[in-house]
Amino acid sequence: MKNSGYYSQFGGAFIPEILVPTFDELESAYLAAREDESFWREYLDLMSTYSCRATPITRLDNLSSQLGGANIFVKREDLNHTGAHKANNVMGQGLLTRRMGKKRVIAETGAGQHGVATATMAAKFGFDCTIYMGAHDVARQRPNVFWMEQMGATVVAVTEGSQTLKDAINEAFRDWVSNMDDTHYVLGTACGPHPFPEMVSWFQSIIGTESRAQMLERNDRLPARVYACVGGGSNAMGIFSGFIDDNDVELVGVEAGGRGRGAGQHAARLAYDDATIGVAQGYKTYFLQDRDGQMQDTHSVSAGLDYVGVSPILSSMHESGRVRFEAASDDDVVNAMQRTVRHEGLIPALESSHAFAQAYREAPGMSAEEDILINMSGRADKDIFTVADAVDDPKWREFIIDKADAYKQEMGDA
Amino acid sequence: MKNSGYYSQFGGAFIPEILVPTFDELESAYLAAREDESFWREYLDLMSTYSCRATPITRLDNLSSQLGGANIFVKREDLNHTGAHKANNVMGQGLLTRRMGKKRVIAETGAGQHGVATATMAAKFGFDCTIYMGAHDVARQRPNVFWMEQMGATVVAVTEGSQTLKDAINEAFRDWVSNMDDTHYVLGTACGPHPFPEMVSWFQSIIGTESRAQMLERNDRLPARVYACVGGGSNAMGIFSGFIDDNDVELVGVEAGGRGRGAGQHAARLAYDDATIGVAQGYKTYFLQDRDGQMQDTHSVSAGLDYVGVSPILSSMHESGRVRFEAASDDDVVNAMQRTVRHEGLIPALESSHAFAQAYREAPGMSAEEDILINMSGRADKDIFTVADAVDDPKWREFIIDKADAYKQEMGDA
Amino acid sequence: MREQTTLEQSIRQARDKKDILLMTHIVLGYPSFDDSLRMVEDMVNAGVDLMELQIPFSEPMADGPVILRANAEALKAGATVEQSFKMAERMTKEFDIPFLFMTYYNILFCHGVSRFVDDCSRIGIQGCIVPDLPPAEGQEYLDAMHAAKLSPIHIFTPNTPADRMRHLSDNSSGFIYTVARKGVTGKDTAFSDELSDYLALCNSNTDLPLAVGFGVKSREDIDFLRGKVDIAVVGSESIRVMEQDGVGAVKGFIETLVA
Amino acid sequence: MREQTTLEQSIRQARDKKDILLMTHIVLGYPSFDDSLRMVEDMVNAGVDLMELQIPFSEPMADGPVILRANAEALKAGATVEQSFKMAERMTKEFDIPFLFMTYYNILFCHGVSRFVDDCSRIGIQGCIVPDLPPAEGQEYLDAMHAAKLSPIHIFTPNTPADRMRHLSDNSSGFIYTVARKGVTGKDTAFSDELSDYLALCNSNTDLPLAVGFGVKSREDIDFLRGKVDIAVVGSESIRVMEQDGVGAVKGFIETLVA
Ligand SMILES: Cc1ncc(COP(=O)(O)O)c(C=O)c1O
Ligand SMILES: Cc1ncc(COP(=O)(O)O)c(C=O)c1O
Repeated sequence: MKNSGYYSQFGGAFIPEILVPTFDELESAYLAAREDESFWREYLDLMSTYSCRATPITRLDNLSSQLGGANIFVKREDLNHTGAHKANNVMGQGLLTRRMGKKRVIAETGAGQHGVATATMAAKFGFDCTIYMGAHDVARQRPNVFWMEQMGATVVAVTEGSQTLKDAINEAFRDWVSNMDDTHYVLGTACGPHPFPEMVSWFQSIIGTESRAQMLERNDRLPARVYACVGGGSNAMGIFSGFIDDNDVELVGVEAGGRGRGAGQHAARLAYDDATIGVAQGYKTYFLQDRDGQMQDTHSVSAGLDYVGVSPILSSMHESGRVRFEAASDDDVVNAMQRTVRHEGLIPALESSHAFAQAYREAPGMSAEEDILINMSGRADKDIFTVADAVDDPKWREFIIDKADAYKQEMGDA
Repeated sequence: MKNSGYYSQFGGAFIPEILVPTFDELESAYLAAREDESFWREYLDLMSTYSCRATPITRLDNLSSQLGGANIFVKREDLNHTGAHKANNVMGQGLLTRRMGKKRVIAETGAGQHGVATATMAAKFGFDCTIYMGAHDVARQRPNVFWMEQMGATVVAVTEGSQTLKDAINEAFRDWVSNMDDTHYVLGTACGPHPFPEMVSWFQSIIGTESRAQMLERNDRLPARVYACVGGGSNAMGIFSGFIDDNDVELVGVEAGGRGRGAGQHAARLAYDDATIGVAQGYKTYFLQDRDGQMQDTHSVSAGLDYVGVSPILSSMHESGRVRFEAASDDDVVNAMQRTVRHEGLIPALESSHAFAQAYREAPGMSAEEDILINMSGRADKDIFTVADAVDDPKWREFIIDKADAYKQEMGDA
Repeated sequence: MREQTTLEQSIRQARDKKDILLMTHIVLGYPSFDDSLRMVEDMVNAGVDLMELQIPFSEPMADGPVILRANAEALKAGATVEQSFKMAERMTKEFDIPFLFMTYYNILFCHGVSRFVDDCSRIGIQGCIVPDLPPAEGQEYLDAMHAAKLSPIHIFTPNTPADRMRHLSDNSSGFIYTVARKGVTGKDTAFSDELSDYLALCNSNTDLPLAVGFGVKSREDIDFLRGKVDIAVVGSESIRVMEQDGVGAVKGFIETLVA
Repeated sequence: MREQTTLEQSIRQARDKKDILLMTHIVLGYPSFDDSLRMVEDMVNAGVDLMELQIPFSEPMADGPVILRANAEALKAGATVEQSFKMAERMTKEFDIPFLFMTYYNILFCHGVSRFVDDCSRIGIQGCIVPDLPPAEGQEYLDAMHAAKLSPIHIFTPNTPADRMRHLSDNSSGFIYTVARKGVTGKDTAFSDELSDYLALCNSNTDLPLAVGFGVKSREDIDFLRGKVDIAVVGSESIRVMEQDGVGAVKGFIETLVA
């Protein structure tokens, strides 16, 4: 256990003693994989045959002209197998798990997206799989649970704490401290103890590498700004990493503004100043916590951004000013989603719609000679329950009520 | 109006007089587009930037070794934008609609997949859009209806006839005979009056062209057999077209065997001998009809294959023996789907799962030196209501009942 | 010059006595075959000049909601092609006006096209309207109809160019059926100057008598058409009257048209 | 040689009189601060030798379900760090055994590490267990603890290699806490030969007294440990007894252990 994995003052590995050798092993395996060129080649091959990398870049023709200003381009991570950028990370960690000779994976999941991705990877690699998910989220995201179970994963509903993402992470660690010998914990975002933030960012860097080349090829210039939503920070780290050395490219991270400023109303750790530096879930970063250091409730229309912490690498980029952080409110996000669906036929996940909302706000003030790039981290069609509620569709309610009546009748008849 | 569009004795254009000029116009536009190389270039460009073509080919590592015999490969049409091969057809017809200067599109839909694809295309191209859908299907496929409406499409529930796909087609024609001047009817499969079977097959041929090149590059040989499910026949025509001149490649079309032989139990027009030649919905082919020529009810676990007719081009290939037709039963199909999910992490649509079921039946009898290719025409994650019912998941029912109770309570409180 | 069929001759003779003829339409077997018979009897007694008998089909693509539902209900009640022929045979025997079949091509195709035409001939049906069978697809049918001296009737529409009108006319006998507007059966039509121009165009492109249908439903509509066409066709409207006020009401409705 | 802290001295003195010491654990503020006080009083009266006071934290990653829930309930009831300090101060004043704090690093970090250590010192806390703070991350904490002559206590686990045991021992004072198995607090441990071997290994890699925890819950467990370690730690089990039979039952439970 080395004192490594710091990004200015953020990061580290604040882990129970029993996991120290496991983290040492993971870090070695990760570093060895980075050294070994064949590993990345195998990763690229997997991603281009099992998922559809390189994912394309789509120009928003209608909205670019409706909004005026910058030309809007979208990196289509929604087209990945399982519908989000999460696939990039889990497939990479799957290869690493096999390299370490482990036979079982565990993961936390909030929205369910990372759980589905991990269960998919486990089915593909033949690993046993247990997914921890807050009981609240299990109730909200049954479709994802259904698919995880179909994939053969065991989904454990976590009834502790706020019954959401952070509690699922705690539970996953509790499993790991008992089963580290045969089990790898597939953390879903660029958070947690070292080497997770760096490793997850590495796997997600495939987004940025592709994007930079694609934008150059298409427009003969780099985008003026790149937008990504920020939950834990993995899709943002992924796309930003392609442009980090291009100082003219402004990087914009968009957090969950929820219902606005104030404790419990949002999940904006860096854009607002409700968060303070702390240490939890194994790493040091900005957390939404009270003065004692107890984590606070957060709120967002999108489960995937509804998290108390944020990637330590992004905290350091916030500090250095390399990345600008903004927050988009629930209402703006639902509007941006509907607008994108209506005028471009794309269905961005509510998470991704945060990036769209901010881009739509800024594009009109920019010049037609400038391009902007939005990372569409995922698609929303699987989150129909959430989206239908967010747009408050009465026909959907009716459908569910009728469906329930039909089930009750069948069960009565049986 | 020329007497064209026949494939041996099948095909033709049996259309109301009022549509004759419209079909003449469509045929000319289609033929001109085929002549014009820039059209196909534009099409390829659209499909590679708006969807993720070329879609990859995935090897089923686990099932190939579990089953023994042939190496199983899958063409991943599920990774298309909107989740199925339907995108290929609608985007092509979208370009054609723009070329003809029309401003409105209409379409029929059964499962909802083609409706979502068309609504998406309309949003992207800025067309008005009306989707006809049997009232039964509207009730069963609310998620798809929800997305069509979000895209700005008007969804009309057709309450005539059996309230399913064929009735939606009739209704779409009824709309068209009133609004042909500004409206294009985006037919969803390789059926209907000439030039639809040929035109839809042309757009779908992108699947076969890619597949042949990909299989050769990957394995240095062609697959021994190619499997596709057959509803109207568009995904089958798409993939088969790449191998039609390769006489050593056996082409296998898999129809909906439903609950087995006998009227009303299935939708197998060519694999069983319950169908006879007839003329309906504007074209001549095998139909599941009674002796008078009245169309019969059909049944399939998958709405997208639940159709009385079949592509006239496939009927002629059935006659010539170029394509072998088989039927897979509902039970086999659900098993094949679950097996694919469980062991490969792929979620084939119930439609596509017909092709998987037949391939799994045949692979063990083949040699390890042979490859087979399955067309995965779409993904099932949007059809969760159907799939959850097909696998009879009690937790899903509970979830729906709880959700309905919550809605009722909210509505009571409001 | 083409040879006049019996149907054309009867129409021309009737026109010598009346300045416009009335053709009505029913769906055989809807709501029952007995009711079909009763309605035809009432219509003939009320002064109808020609009858169009629709053999129900499960996919009536060119029909609007009213006739569509009538087709579906007749089939649901068990109507078969054989019963339709039997009932038509009885009608042609009992009533001394020309009867036509209207149906979709699959009914002919499955019955066997030449057998279908022979059966029409045998039972005294004088012509057929098959809305989904353009001449290009219907050579066998046209040949059989001409051989049997029956009238294959085709349709002119507001979208049909003049040269195609002549082509359709060349392939027709008996009369030409023109639809007064785009769309399906049973919707409203505007009886306007534009319509007059269109009908003049139709007349100038055929030497056959002209019938006009789609949306004719009142005495005023018929008055408008007088002098412009030979036959006014009332289709959906009599079914609508029957559905609303019962089979017995049809007679009265027809009488208001011909009074 | 390292200087002995007060804590180590007290342990060694107590061991002169007893062949195994008993340390128990409570979560401050659970179910209430009054109950915490009552339990400590009963435990001390029943013969407990050391007390581990857990300051509740919202994310107790290394704790199992029982202590996890106790943390959550204490916070829900409004427990703050300030109240925990106040209560601990009262306890150290009233009861003449060594008291330790157990909590997670964020509590120290947000309080300010050196202020936290100063406050411990001021109120008579003799050592701290911070399970998510490995020495590599805790230099500031270690320096402050050593300066204040308080005992930073680290944990040996069945996964810890010998060289790391020595590293942990070098950074600890007071005693070494060894966990008897993998996993979180509150699950069953097998008291076996394997455990004896492991404890011998632990002893050979530190010159500090050894406490063993995770799963100790009966007189037999303690008998097994006698002669192998200096301190037996009863954690979740006393909370479990309290939850099942009430605060008053804890005293009886402890008495069965030390009898
Ligand atoms: C589609 C999508 N986007 C974004 C996120 C947020 O995660 P991250 O910030 O790690 O990209 C999630 C998390 O579930 C997600 O599902
Ligand atoms: C995924 C999928 N596959 C196949 C089909 C069947 O259509 P076709 O035979 O035209 O490919 C459908 C139709 O909805 C579909 O959605």
